[in-house]
Amino acid sequence: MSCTIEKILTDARTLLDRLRDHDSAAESLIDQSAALHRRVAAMRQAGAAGAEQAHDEA
Amino acid sequence: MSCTIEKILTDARTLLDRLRDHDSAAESLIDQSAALHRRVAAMRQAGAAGAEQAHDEA
Amino acid sequence: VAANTPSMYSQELFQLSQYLQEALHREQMLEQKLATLQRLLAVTQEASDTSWQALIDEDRLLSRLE
Amino acid sequence: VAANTPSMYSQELFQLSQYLQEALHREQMLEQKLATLQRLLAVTQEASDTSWQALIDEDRLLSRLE
Repeated sequence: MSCTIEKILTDARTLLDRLRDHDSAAESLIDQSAALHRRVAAMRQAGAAGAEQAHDEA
Repeated sequence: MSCTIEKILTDARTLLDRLRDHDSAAESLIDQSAALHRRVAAMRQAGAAGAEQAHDEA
Repeated sequence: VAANTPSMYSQELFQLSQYLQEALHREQMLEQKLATLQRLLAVTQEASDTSWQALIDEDRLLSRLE
Repeated sequence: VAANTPSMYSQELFQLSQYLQEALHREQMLEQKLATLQRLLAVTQEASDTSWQALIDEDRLLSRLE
């Protein structure tokens, strides 16, 4: 049975290590989606500026 | 010490329940980001169609 | 009670208890990040609405010129 | 060996072992979804490049007309 407790400890350690890695992966996902948000917001602003200028010239 | 093993079992069960909930949350995130991808792809297509038509009329 | 305590396990149980506490904490941190992602994706989708609507309006206008 | 086996714990240890196996499996499923999210966000960013470049080009053209 001592091999069972050892296996349990190993599994718990593995789980903890994976959770750390994937917590870190989630941090990268936040960076990615923040970059995408900036892109979409910039496109909205550029589109609005173009429309405003076209209106001014009309 | 039996209270320790009970606490450990409770913590393990809690961890498992939370992992299930958050796996489900991650599924929703996939749906959200797929919808965003469709939006951005549609904008690309609509923008290209408009540019093509303006070119044809020029 | 002392007779029921398998002292050769007390070190393992302590370690196990520590791992699980830390795993629960780390899992909560991960969950917070997923919540942040949900909000970011939502505001990004909203931020694209105006541009998308403008492209639809432009498309409708151009198709009337055909 | 049998003398070292605290049989009052064998049921708990079995249950614990089951929970951890299932938690590891579920965590792997979660990780797969995070990997999918990474790819989706990347293709979405790429899909916006053309539109973004067109807006920049249009903006430069319009500023020459001013």
